[in-house]
Amino acid sequence: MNKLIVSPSPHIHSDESTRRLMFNVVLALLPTLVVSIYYFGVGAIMVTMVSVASCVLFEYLIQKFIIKGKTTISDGSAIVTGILLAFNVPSNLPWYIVVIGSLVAIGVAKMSFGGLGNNPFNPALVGRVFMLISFPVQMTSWPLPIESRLKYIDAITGPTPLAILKEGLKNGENISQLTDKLPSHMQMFMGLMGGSLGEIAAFALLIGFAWLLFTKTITWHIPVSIFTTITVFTGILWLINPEKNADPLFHLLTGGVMLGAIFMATDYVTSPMHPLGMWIFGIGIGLLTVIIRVWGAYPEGVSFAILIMNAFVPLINRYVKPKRFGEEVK
Amino acid sequence: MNRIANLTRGIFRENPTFVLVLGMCPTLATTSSAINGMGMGLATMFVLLCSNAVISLIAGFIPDKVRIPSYIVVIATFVTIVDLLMQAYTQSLYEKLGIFIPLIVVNCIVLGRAEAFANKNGVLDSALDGLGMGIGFTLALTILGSIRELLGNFTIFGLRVLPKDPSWSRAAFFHEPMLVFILAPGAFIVLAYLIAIFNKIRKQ
Amino acid sequence: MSSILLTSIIILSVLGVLLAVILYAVAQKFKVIEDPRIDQVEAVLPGANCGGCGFPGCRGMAEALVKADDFGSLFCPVGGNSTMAKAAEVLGKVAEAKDPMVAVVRCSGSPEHRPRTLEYDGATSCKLATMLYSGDTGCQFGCLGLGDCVNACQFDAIHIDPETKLPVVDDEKCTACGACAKACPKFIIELRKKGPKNKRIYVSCVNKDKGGIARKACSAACIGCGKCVKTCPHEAIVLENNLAYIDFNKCKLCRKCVEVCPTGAIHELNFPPRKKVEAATENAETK
Amino acid sequence: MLKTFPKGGVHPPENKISANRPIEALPLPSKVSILVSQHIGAPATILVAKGDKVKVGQLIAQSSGFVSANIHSSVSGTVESLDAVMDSSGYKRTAITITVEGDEWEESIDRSKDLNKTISLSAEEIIKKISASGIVGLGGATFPSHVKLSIPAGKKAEVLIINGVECEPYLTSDHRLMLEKGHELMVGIQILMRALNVDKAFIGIENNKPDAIAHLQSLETEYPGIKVQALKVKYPQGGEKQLIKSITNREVPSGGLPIDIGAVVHNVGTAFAVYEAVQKNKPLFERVVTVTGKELAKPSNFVVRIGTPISSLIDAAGGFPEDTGKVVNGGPMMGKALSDTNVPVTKGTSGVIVFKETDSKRKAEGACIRCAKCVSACPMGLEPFLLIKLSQRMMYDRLETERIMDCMECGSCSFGCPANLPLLDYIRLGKGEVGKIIRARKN
Amino acid sequence: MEYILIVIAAIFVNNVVLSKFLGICPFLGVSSKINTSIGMAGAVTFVMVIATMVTFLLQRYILDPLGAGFMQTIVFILVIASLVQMVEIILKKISPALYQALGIFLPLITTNCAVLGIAILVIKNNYNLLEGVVYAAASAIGFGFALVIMAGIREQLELANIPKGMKGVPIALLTAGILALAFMGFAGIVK
Amino acid sequence: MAKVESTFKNMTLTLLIITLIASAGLGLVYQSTKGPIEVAQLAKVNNAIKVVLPDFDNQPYTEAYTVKADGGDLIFYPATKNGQKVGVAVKTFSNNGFGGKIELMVGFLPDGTINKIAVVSHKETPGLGDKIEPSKSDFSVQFEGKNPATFKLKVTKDGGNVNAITASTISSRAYCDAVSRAYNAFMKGENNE
Ligand SMILES: Cc1cc2nc3c(=O)[nH]c(=O)nc-3n(C[C@H](O)[C@H](O)[C@H](O)COP(=O)(O)O)c2cc1C
Ligand SMILES: Cc1cc2nc3c(=O)[nH]c(=O)nc-3n(C[C@H](O)[C@H](O)[C@H](O)COP(=O)(O)O)c2cc1C
Ligand SMILES: Cc1cc2nc3c(=O)[nH]c(=O)nc-3n(C[C@H](O)[C@H](O)[C@H](O)COP(=O)(O)O)c2cc1C
Ligand SMILES: Cc1cc2nc3c(=O)[nH]c(=O)nc-3n(C[C@H](O)[C@H](O)[C@H](O)CO)c2cc1C
Ligand code: SF4
Ligand code: SF4
Ligand code: SF4
Ligand code: SF4
Ligand code: FES
Repeated sequence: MNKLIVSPSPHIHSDESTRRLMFNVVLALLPTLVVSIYYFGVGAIMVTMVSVASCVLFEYLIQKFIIKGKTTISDGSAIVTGILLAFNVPSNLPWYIVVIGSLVAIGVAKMSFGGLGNNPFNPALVGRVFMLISFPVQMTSWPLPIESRLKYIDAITGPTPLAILKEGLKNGENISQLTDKLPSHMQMFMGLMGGSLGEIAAFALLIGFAWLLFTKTITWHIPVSIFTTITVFTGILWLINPEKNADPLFHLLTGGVMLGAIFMATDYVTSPMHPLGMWIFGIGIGLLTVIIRVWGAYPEGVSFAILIMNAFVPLINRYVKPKRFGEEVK
Repeated sequence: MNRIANLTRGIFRENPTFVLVLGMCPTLATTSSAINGMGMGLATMFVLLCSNAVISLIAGFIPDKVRIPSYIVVIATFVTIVDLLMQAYTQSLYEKLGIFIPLIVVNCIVLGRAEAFANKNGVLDSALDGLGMGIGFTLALTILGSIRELLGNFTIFGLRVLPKDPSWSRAAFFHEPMLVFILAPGAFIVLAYLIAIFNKIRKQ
Repeated sequence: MSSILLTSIIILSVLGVLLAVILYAVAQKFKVIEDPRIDQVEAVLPGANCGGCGFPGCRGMAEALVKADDFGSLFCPVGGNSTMAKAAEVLGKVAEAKDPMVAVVRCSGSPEHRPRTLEYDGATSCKLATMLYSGDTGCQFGCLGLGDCVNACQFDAIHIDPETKLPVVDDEKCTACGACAKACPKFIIELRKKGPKNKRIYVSCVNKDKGGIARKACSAACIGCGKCVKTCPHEAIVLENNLAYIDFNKCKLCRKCVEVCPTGAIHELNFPPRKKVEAATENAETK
Repeated sequence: MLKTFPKGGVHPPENKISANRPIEALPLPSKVSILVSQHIGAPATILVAKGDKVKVGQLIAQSSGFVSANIHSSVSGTVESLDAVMDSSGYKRTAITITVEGDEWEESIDRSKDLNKTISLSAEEIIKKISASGIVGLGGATFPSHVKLSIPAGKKAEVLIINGVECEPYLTSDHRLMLEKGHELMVGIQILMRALNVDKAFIGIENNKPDAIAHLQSLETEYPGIKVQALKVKYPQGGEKQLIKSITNREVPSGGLPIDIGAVVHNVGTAFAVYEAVQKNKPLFERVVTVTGKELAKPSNFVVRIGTPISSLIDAAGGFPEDTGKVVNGGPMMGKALSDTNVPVTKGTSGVIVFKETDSKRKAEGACIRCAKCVSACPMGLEPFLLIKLSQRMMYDRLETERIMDCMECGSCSFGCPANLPLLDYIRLGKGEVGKIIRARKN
Repeated sequence: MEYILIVIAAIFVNNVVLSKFLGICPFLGVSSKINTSIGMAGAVTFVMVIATMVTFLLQRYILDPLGAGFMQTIVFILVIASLVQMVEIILKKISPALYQALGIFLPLITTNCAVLGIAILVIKNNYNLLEGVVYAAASAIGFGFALVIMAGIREQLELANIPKGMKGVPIALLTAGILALAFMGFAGIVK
Repeated sequence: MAKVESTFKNMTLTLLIITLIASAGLGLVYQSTKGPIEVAQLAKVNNAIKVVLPDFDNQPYTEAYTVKADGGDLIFYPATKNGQKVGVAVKTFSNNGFGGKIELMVGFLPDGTINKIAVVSHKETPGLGDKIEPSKSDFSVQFEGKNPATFKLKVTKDGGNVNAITASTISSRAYCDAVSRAYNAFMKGENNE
């Protein structure tokens, strides 16, 4: 017999692992990737590949040569960041901007804070917002789906529904005057509109959501609380003045609400740990998103909303504790 | 005491920005370009130099309890002088630096040096210390400004370092500056890494 | 004098006088409460906040020093005698000089002496391992080698030797703060007199099992045979629970015990090589 | 409807391989080592000397205080030594080693198999009897049972809960006991009810033992006041506090005892031992032990004399497999890994599990990804991810306010952590230190 | 409405710390613990509001009529410095509890350039007294808001494995940078 | 050096002396810079006027007059050469900039044609809206020589003739707003004359 192994209990472990969770997220993102390749073709493939490759490479290089610790790219978190970063940009984004975005996401937002698990802000979103502010022109020229399928850089561009809405309202037009410029709800659900790679097709994102719930990778709290808040808030505005405010479904289906709520607000590292905290987080994101969309300069606010709420997560975690067993309820 | 050390201390070993991490507001706010950073640095240097010298002169005559108010009066006087002079002779820079000129008065470096150095040392040493700190501050601000200007606008001191719009296809080469760097977040981020790098160098 | 000059002078003077009056009132009403000597003494202390003095931090020690009538048991192991002298100077008191101490690891159970019989697979912590078992060798008393002592040391003075898997103390760096001794769940580390020129003799074993059992577990164990006790001319060695212990206050560093120990459990440190032994011993004895 | 506790818990694979193996008596070993400290509390005082002859059931060490327990010989033979032997804690402890000669029982013990349903003793007599018989909790904690039955002044027991949950994977001894000794168990419960002066008792059983539930339910009518409660399969359903919560929906206050809310919990094994002690006059010197493991030739449930070396149990179950890596005393979630296979069976040994080497090693540690799986797994409502970090950084006052002392070391957090962090390892360390601080403060 | 806009602008859109760059030293210095940051936020609010009121009155009724606007800096800073001291005394007398909580922060406020900065900005923006006070209060709240968020993050970072070189000031600055990045999302809500 | 004690007299005296010296010094510097500051401020306006108008030989700022419009002031600086009207520089504003107020100096030729436009002050975002400055981009060039009677002062998105700065429609709109405000006031003045 070999030497006996002695270790503290428990002596068994579930087959859960970080890599497997990340892999589940990648799987959940696949339908969306397929849809965006269908709509955007070459550009989608190009941007996703560059983004994933550079995220993984930067993580490797930084761990190997700057931090000089063990390299952990095999846990797959950089791949998730890479895909999500790509999903947040237009498919005609020049590759060097994608590389800069990856460097910011991995280098600044993740590795500077100590790598996986330590970053207070969502890396992919930091990367995206950095690009959005640095390269406003490139980051807001959206290729048209299908027409731009075979072109990468010189794709034909058009505005996103949210931009059409914002621009129209600013020029004093009403919703009813804008309807023919806007895609129908069904088109939006199927992804037939301008936008980032991963934000357009609600149905594909919802399939991913189902998969994440089924595999227990995430819980429903954050996405549902975001959806609910946005529906209620925009619903109120819509009821007050349907001519100046879009309906809730429009808000749910456009922009990054689905992608953000399902995949980015749920990032473990940067979201609260308890259901109540998750609700506060989700409600915050919902409110901020609508505030920025309706009153802000940007037509879209999900990224900012998530980042801002990321900043609140430590406070939420500090003050919203799970109910301790045997604690007297006051 | 070593005179040279008094002068050089502020430049590297006790650099007010990178080591003491004082006076962060002007450091971040006025460095959206190299020239602004340098202007701010020079203005601060003037105040540091003068107030250090004067305070070391009068320190002996000031009762302890009114030490701080007296120093503040001295410093504020020099700040106002700089303010007026800049208004008169460097209008455009003055407008860019705006509110941060009067705010030199609360820059912790100035009062800090008065407290920590000038009130214990002679005029020459204090002036050298003020000058050194001023140079260190100016250098730091200029470096920060240059980096931000370079990344955010592709220029340094207004001179373009990269061709504006190369004739290659727009996918081929990095030719757009990164706006973030001349905005608020860029200031924080660049300074964060500069301090990290500076610490690393200093430890070696 | 122009009017603007006059106005400015008036404004500022009025303001200045007003402030002076207010500040004077402040100064009168609120006198400094804290003893300024505490700050002065704190400035003298090393500032390691290691707790080696028995107080929560250097400030605690400073307060205690200021309050104390004489320093008696108050001692900063990190700063040593020179620091205590400085503190005494500040306070106008006298500090007694104390013999410098150093941490000593009392286990010789390297893998060659003490083969491993089990494989530990828990978090790297001696304390945790002691909750699980008495050790991964036959010896119930020996070092576990998981380095709680190393983590406890603020001064980077103790390290696990990769060969012997035992901690080694760096005499130069060790300040005798005792943190490692407190951290060791096996009570292996002891603070001993540093000795002249760092010369030390000690029993490098804490095994209290009977001779046969101890020897079976580890070939370098103290088996409690008592030869050293009989050999020691200064009655510095006592045998208790099958384990010999050398009292460093009585030991005259004659090295006689080292030679007679059948298992080599008695260690000598920083002595010149054996050949000059006789002379050295003579010297020590004649002193 | 299945009851359960509301928060936390995990679902480890059950692996109840030995569930269909009837309880067999293990052949007598040639030598037993009976530890004098097999319970929580003071070690018992030895009454015998080297060379003494003893009989089965003879008192050989006496309880040395209120929280302590009598020890009886489990074999007949000669006392060989009173030296320390390695026990399952990994340390050498004093034990009475007896060489077995024949199987001669004390005459007072009723060895018949007849069921005796009439309870003739009063509450005090029962408790005295239980105390004399050396009965301790057989559910794992080995807390002397008479202490739990002696309700402190000012408190009142309202309900007795019998723990037949056996939520630990692999273990089946309680399951088999409930199936095979249903009547004896029910009588034992009635004895406990009388001792506590309560008229309600619940037997909590996890729903993965439908045969046991059905069997005991069929006996319910014969024994009034006892009700079988099926429970959802979820670890640690058998944890005392969780079980009380599941069945009565009351929470034992943090730092409190079950009796604070009127509940007393005993394991089914304990109830059976009580039956034997009170009705058959048989002290506690043997118990049911599950011997199992995926690689074992013959996983079994044995009735084992206390003091038998664990290696002989494994031999009886088919011997050590080739690549044995770890031997665990108890369940896989809370049991102790043995550092020596010859440690003796004690009153607390409910099972022995043999793991092959590849199943014994922990997986490589990663970084905490803050997935909150540990938080949702913790039945005590703690935040293990935080506790491990605070413990590693020795921030003990934070640990105390984060209620580390509430942790019952169930291991649910470590079990599910995708980063394989040794959460419970560091929580134990932190608990140790915080406990020290709290004790120091009290003094 | 006017006032609400001033408040929103000062707290979110043009946050003193994150977009105006005022009060960075205490923002970096006093943000490592949530509790102390709350104390500091309280103290700053208190002083900022009073200082703005006093300096506003001084400017409008003494300096401006006398044509001595150029003495703004020196007069303001003197007033603020002595005000801080006065607050300290009065607090000590009236509410020792509050003094306990805020006391240690008061001296830090003198060199907090947000206080002087806001006082000057109120004059620059041509606010009336009420607007000025609301603006000062909102700015102070904005300062406290940023401070508390930052403290929350830094308390969490204390438990993280920050690479050696980034520990301390760099990581705090980087966090502030990303926070500023996030806050740019509020751009345009109020001019 | 023996420290001066903190007695009431000493404290008051010290502060008094220091403030006296400081204020005297300040007053002096103020007096001596007062002139240069005014000159510098005037020079700024003058330069702007010079930039936006063709050659002139009068002192437009001495003849400046104010016209109220949309709750703000438009300042007119008529310029003449040899007594001949060569144009008017109008300091105009818009409150719709991204960062708030934008102030421009628009030079009109007597027929209303825009000669040149200079930026007096703005708070637009560096790198985006600040491209309205002639030194930062050619945005303002497109106005030169255009007569708003035919050149529609609106960005193309709103159906006008002005090519907006990319990603800075707001600033561009505000710019147009300010220019048309100046133009309207200018035309009103011309028509009244
Ligand atoms: C120190 C200590 C004191 C206890 N005191 C009592 C008691 O007074 N009354 C009681 O009914 N149970 C008492 N218990 C028993 C516990 O309630 C519990 O049943 C026992 O620890 C076994 O539970 P476990 O296996 O879940 O750990 C005590 C336990 C411990 C550890
Ligand atoms: C996490 C955990 C799980 C437990 N699981 C069981 C179990 O499945 N069955 C059981 O009888 N006792 C279990 N126990 C022990 C019980 O808490 C309790 O000590 C026991 O039921 C009391 O009965 P006893 O004194 O008769 O042993 C468990 C304890 C803990 C802490
Ligand atoms: C921080 C920030 C600063 C901005 N600065 C300006 C600006 O100075 N001028 C401007 O017109 N737009 C600015 N914008 C962009 C507007 O919000 C808006 O997106 C744009 O004017 C309308 O888009 P378009 O010009 O591409 O149609 C800024 C946006 C942000 C987030
Ligand atoms: C459910 C889930 C969502 C994730 N979302 C993101 C994300 O939005 N952005 C990102 O950079 N990484 C995401 N990751 C990957 C990983 O958690 C992230 O890189 C960490 O923040 C790095 O510390 C996600 C991972 C999981 C399991
Ligand atoms: S080795 Fe031990 S006694 Fe010596 S300094 Fe380190 S912790 Fe202190
Ligand atoms: S000496 Fe003690 S603390 Fe150090 S490694 Fe050995 S057992 Fe652990
Ligand atoms: S389960 Fe593990 S990885 Fe997840 S939060 Fe807890 S400790 Fe972190
Ligand atoms: S071991 Fe402790 S912390 Fe972990 S789940 Fe169980 S009770 Fe909670
Ligand atoms: S410079 Fe602004 S607070 Fe220090």
